[in-house]
Amino acid sequence: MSDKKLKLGLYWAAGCGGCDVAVLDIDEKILDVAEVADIHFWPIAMDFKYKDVAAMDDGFLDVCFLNGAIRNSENKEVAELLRAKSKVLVALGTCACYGGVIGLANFCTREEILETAFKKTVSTDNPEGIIPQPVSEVDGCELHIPEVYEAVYKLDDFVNVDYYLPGCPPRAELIAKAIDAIVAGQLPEPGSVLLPAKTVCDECKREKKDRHVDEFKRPWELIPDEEKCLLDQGLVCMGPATRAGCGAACTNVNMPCRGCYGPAEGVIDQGAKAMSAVAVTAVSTNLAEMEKVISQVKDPAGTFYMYGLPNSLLRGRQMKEAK
Amino acid sequence: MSEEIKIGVYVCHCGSNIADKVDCAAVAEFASKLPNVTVARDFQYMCADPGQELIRKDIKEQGINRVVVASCSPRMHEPTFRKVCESVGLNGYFFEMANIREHVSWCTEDREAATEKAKALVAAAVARVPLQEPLYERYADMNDRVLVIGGGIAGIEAALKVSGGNKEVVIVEKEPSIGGTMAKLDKTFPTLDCSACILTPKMVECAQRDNVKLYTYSEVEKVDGYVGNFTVTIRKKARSVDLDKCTGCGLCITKCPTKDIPHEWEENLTTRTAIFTPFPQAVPNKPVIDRENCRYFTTGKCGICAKVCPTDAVDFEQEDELVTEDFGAIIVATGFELFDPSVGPQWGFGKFDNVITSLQFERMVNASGPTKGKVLLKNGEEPKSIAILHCIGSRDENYHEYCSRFCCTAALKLAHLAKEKTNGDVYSFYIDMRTFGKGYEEFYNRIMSEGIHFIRGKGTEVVERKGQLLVRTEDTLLGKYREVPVDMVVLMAACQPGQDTEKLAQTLAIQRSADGFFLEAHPKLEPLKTATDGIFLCGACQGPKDIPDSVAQGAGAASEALSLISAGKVKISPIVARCDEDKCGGCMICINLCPYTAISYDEEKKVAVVNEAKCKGCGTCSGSCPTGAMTNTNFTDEQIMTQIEGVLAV
Amino acid sequence: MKRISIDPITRLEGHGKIEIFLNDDGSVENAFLQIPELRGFEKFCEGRLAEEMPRITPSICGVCPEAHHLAATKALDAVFHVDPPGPAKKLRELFYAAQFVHSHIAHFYALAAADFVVGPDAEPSVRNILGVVQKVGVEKGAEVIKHRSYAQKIQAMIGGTATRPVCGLPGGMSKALKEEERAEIEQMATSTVEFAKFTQKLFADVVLANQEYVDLILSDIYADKTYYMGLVDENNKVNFYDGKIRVVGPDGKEFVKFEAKDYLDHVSEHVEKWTYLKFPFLKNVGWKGFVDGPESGIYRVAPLARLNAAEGMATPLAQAEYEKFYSTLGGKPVHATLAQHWARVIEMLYAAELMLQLAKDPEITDPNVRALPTETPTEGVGVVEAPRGTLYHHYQTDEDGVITSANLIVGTTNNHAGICMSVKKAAQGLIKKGQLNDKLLNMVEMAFRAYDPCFGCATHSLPGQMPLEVNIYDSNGELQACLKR
Amino acid sequence: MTKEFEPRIVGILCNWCSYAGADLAGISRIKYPPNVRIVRVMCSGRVDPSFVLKAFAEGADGVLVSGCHPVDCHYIEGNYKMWARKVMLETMLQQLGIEPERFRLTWVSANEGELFKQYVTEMVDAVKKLGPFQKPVNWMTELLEHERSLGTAVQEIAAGGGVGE
Repeated sequence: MSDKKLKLGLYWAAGCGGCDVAVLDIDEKILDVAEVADIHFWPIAMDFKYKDVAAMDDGFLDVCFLNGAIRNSENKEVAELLRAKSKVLVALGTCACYGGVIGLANFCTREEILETAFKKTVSTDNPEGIIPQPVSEVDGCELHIPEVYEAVYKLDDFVNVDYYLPGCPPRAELIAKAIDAIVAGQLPEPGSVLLPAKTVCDECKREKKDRHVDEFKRPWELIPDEEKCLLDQGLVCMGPATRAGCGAACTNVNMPCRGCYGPAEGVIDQGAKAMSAVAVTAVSTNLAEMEKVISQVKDPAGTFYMYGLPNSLLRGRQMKEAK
Repeated sequence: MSEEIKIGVYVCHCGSNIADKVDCAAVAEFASKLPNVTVARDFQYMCADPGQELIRKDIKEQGINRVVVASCSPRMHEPTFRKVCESVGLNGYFFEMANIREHVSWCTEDREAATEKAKALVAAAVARVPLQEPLYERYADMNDRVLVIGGGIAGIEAALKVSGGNKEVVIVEKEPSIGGTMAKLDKTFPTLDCSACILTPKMVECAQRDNVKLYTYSEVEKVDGYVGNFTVTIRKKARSVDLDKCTGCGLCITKCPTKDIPHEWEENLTTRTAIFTPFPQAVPNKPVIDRENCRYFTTGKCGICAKVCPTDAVDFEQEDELVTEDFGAIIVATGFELFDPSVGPQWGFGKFDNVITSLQFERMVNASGPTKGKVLLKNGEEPKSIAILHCIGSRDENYHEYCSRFCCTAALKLAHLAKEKTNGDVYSFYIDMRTFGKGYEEFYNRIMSEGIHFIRGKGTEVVERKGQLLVRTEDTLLGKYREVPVDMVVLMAACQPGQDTEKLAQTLAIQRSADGFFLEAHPKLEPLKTATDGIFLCGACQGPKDIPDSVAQGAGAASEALSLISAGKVKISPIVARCDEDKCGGCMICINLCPYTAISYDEEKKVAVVNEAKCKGCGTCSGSCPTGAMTNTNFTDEQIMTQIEGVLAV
Repeated sequence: MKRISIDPITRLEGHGKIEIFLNDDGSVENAFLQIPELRGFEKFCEGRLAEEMPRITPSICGVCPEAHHLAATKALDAVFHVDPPGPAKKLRELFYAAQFVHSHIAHFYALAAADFVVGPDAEPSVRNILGVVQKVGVEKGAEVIKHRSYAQKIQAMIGGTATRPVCGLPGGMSKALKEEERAEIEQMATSTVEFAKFTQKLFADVVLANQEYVDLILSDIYADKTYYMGLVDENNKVNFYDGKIRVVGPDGKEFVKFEAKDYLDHVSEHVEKWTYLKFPFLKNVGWKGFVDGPESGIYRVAPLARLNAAEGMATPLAQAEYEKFYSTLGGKPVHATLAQHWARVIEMLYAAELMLQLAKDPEITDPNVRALPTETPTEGVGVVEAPRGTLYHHYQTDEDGVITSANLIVGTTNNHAGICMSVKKAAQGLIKKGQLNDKLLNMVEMAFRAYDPCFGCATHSLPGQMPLEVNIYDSNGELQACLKR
Repeated sequence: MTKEFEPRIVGILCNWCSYAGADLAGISRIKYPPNVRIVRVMCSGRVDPSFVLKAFAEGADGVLVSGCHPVDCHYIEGNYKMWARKVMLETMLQQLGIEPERFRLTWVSANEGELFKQYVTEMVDAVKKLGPFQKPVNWMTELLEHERSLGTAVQEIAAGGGVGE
């Protein structure tokens, strides 16, 4: 490490802000960070401006953490700008890495979303059927709002990402660890996920045993045994197919995993893998019975792709009108 | 791998078989432009010597390190070309085949379309082959001892045959004596020779041969390992009699004060003492103490048997003992049990004194049985009329759908014996008369001439009216409902899987079919094998069988086992599942998926571990591994996905 | 008025923007708050399993995820027709009080305090949290970090994680609180009450003791006479988690009090083509444009509105502050937008007291935290007070409990019209003859900062404390000034 | 020159029954449409649902998975495991806007060459009626614009099929 302090940048694109809150959650450690690094850009906390970023030389920032998915042209442009200004770009959080929950929007078209938000929702009073427009004029004032993209994309659809730190949000300890690794210059090979290669099952203390499900249950349908694996109890759990890192936060409070830390190392389609693992727990030699049991899983695509639809092989619903 | 990939592609004309429909030269030309392809040729017959030589030459001279042959089905010539590669030092799994004969030229009308399809398949093979890894066949050592579970006629036959091949064999029998169900029979159909006369010598031989070891009153507790290397834990139940010291004099039995215990071996038609041998010809012919009923064990007082024993063989302190033995193969011959007709109250079994099972009747007519061979009603009188009801629990949706096979002929035998012993009226109520074996139909004809009344109709109900049993049936020949008054009813109870079948299936990790019997690997071609290598089946544990079939299977299973262990080594296919411990999250999804119990869970490392000797390479674990840790060699996710890309590239 | 060009940087910054247009005199002709994005939760929640809503909707906002989590959970109670056991409700409330502590500390110290503690006309470079820390001392800075962290920890203990809670289920909570957890929470809550008391004192010392600030707060340019909405308990005290929705008029008198399930009888949303954010208004008054007064259906929510809509606080220390609040600011209702900050710190105190009270409640560790639903799911509305205002979740499902339609009205959306008015009014009051300086611009910005606007929630699209810019155009459409945050 | 749409269907077949069944069709000189390109696996139990999605993502117009009849699996019950996945996959595909006719799981034994032909023919006819599998046109356009703006070559991802339909 050179004597010079590291230059850091943080930014979010289309996200919820939870990743920034997670950065704040490193608590007093943020003061340690301040000692070894200068934050040159962090809109949530600092008053640096975009034009300051634009004025930076390419590669000025040593590391930039970018969270949030790409939802419109602005997200994309900021991502491209920061990519150019950063030596190392880290996709922080599941939205940036895999699309995140808002990636569920890829089950719908942009038109469907606008129609629902501005016309169909029950409290909307919109007799003229107005849909917000990119350019409009009000009392002689011309106003602009950006057009949203047709779909939600993950960050590496548009820019080269050096490291991935998924999680919704990534645990503060993981962020702190990543910062430590950066400061110490001990980053792994570019393209790596900055998490252990294991899965949530590895971190979950529940006893796995039966691996056979007679009936799939919904979380509200039973009070699960606190010691036993939730999947064994018939709850669809993504733990087997989800990268470790969260410390099994959800199963610790009796709720099944929904896959927010993304796929296991090297897995191309987390949802398909999870689905395959969950489906076979219902195997029997009675096809009709099996069909009945498996059909109890009502929204497989929404469940298995809850955090990663834009990262799946098909990226979302095909654009043909739903029949 | 840093080595540069050099692919040789060989498009076979197969004479005109392929060339008629596929423009082989065009396919080769197409292939030559694909990434990593160094040479691409088309040739008359790739599988013939000159074709093979072409490949060898390119490997040697051009440094080809991946080979793609586009010709017939890999099910045909994959081994041929693997050998070609190996003959010049290239691993056989650096080879991939594109099936452009069976899947293209022979099934496609249009030449242009066929050529396009052939290109797609070649493109897929070319895309895939760089990802293939070298794989090696391996061998594991083979233990040449054989375990036979069950000492009935099938197990005895199997054990004697293995022993005859000069291999050591161990029989584990849960009862105090070997012999099984056959030992209880009086006569055997269709020859009506005495069952004991043909069985006893075989039982004795088991006891006498040096390379046959008997564990009676014992059960298989645990099975570890895999083909060639099974380690079996056997529980020797406490017999309370030291077999080494006991001479079988029987003094203890005569002195035992507890004499009123229902005698299971005699189908509860009589009673026995607390220390007893099940039957006079038992092997070993040494007693066992029934601790549940023995006064010494229930009250702490008595001990008469110990006092009278001249050799001090009675040992009240004996405990269950666990012994482990190693085997190369296991033969399962656990037989069957009889359906309990009291399950269906309509037959009156357990309700009316003179409704009995076929096996009870069998004991009754046996000269050494409880009635010394006389057919007697409960009141001691001889019945004047006897009804024999077929298909009790068989061919019946409420109980067992299957046909128990031997009961028709057995019923004929019993009808004959009933007639012979009582000279009364004998009625046989049947649905269909299924006498399929050699000489059985002739036996049926013979019995028909003996004055038995055959009524074609299932005996649906047995009732009692004024002390008289009535059998109700719909006589399907007369088309009439009938009630037939009789003194005694014999129920031909179904043959069903023994109670231990499920547990043993788990212990051995073998499957059962829907009817509950053990499942064979293939009903026609592998009737004696199970899906688990090294474990074989014979006799009625696989499905209802009569004595000739059981004996034949016993010999067959012995042959399977001998054939296996004589090879000396177990070959392990290189197409197996492998678990990447770094990636495995220990979710254990795969463990239940494996039909061969080849995957276990390492508690310490918290990962799945594959026993490659048990694995058959189906890849099912891989297909549902949520982390991609479990790979199927030669069929990895990456290889298959690349192949999919390849077939769609054209 | 014509716009000449758009600076490319402006496009990059457009997460939320205020456009101010000046007329020929250089005074404010018009002002707009625009929200550029929407993520479409209402649409893509369709087809999802109802019970996933408390897990999906916290992704609307990472700053107040618990609000969405509980609104969704309460909506599910209604959808599944199940009433959670008492201990489950208390556990939810404890969890939620921690959320308020976290959110209000973050807003007051990191975002708002700078304007008062450092001063509205201070250099932008020190007008931030670091400047605040310098003023109050590093030790107190550490206290701020510590207590925010406590609040996060309590939420994680009950909810699984703080930012993505998963504990809410129709009919209760997924896990009961263990005694050792309770004891730890009690300790943290005790400390938090002290910290909240310190915050009151800080506010009194820095703001209330300075007549200039009090005058600023009460200045007419920061006042909008609107309706106010908030949840109240049976005694009309402020409640964050449950109760009835009470609306008071600009005169401070109760206008209506209704149950969550009846919200559609009282609230509608107006659509403008120049923003993706809708404008809720009181249906029975009607949409009259961006004007205040009793004739206009515009209402406001969040801390000030909650205090105005209620008749007090349910805890003693907060009640005392409440009384002081109204006596200092001239009685109910207070229309002064900048009084939001004071109201917020009073709520912080209330939340801390509530946290302690619940942590000591013997029922809080009762294992009975689940009632299993037995009825066919249908439709339900769940309402809570989010830190930034009343939050409505409304779902309809098919008989399998799959969402067929969803409607969300979130805190900041309720304030959308109010913010537009406040900004325009502040701008009109402050910008004269095209005279612009940093202090004036910051004072315009203060008008919207007071709302702690969370456009993440509002648009179901963007995060809480987002970059927001104010563009001021002259009568030719030339950009005169640009304020960015 | 309007050429008839010729769908490309990926067939994933188990080695012991269906692949052998397809072999038998060839050996018996049974002619069937050339649209199915076969990928061999040892058992239908090996078929990861990702393979099916991968085929669609690469522009396949249909995917046919075939294994042994229920009780005939060479590996005892690999085919039941595929059945389990298939049941869930069908729902997922429907949610992802893929018509049910484009994915099929069939049982074809080694002596059912005719049946293999029948299934292939049925599937080709059904997919022809549907037309090409439509890639997400608008999304791809957005990604393509991005590719162009970078001045890089248009990726195959868009050329895969159906764009512009």
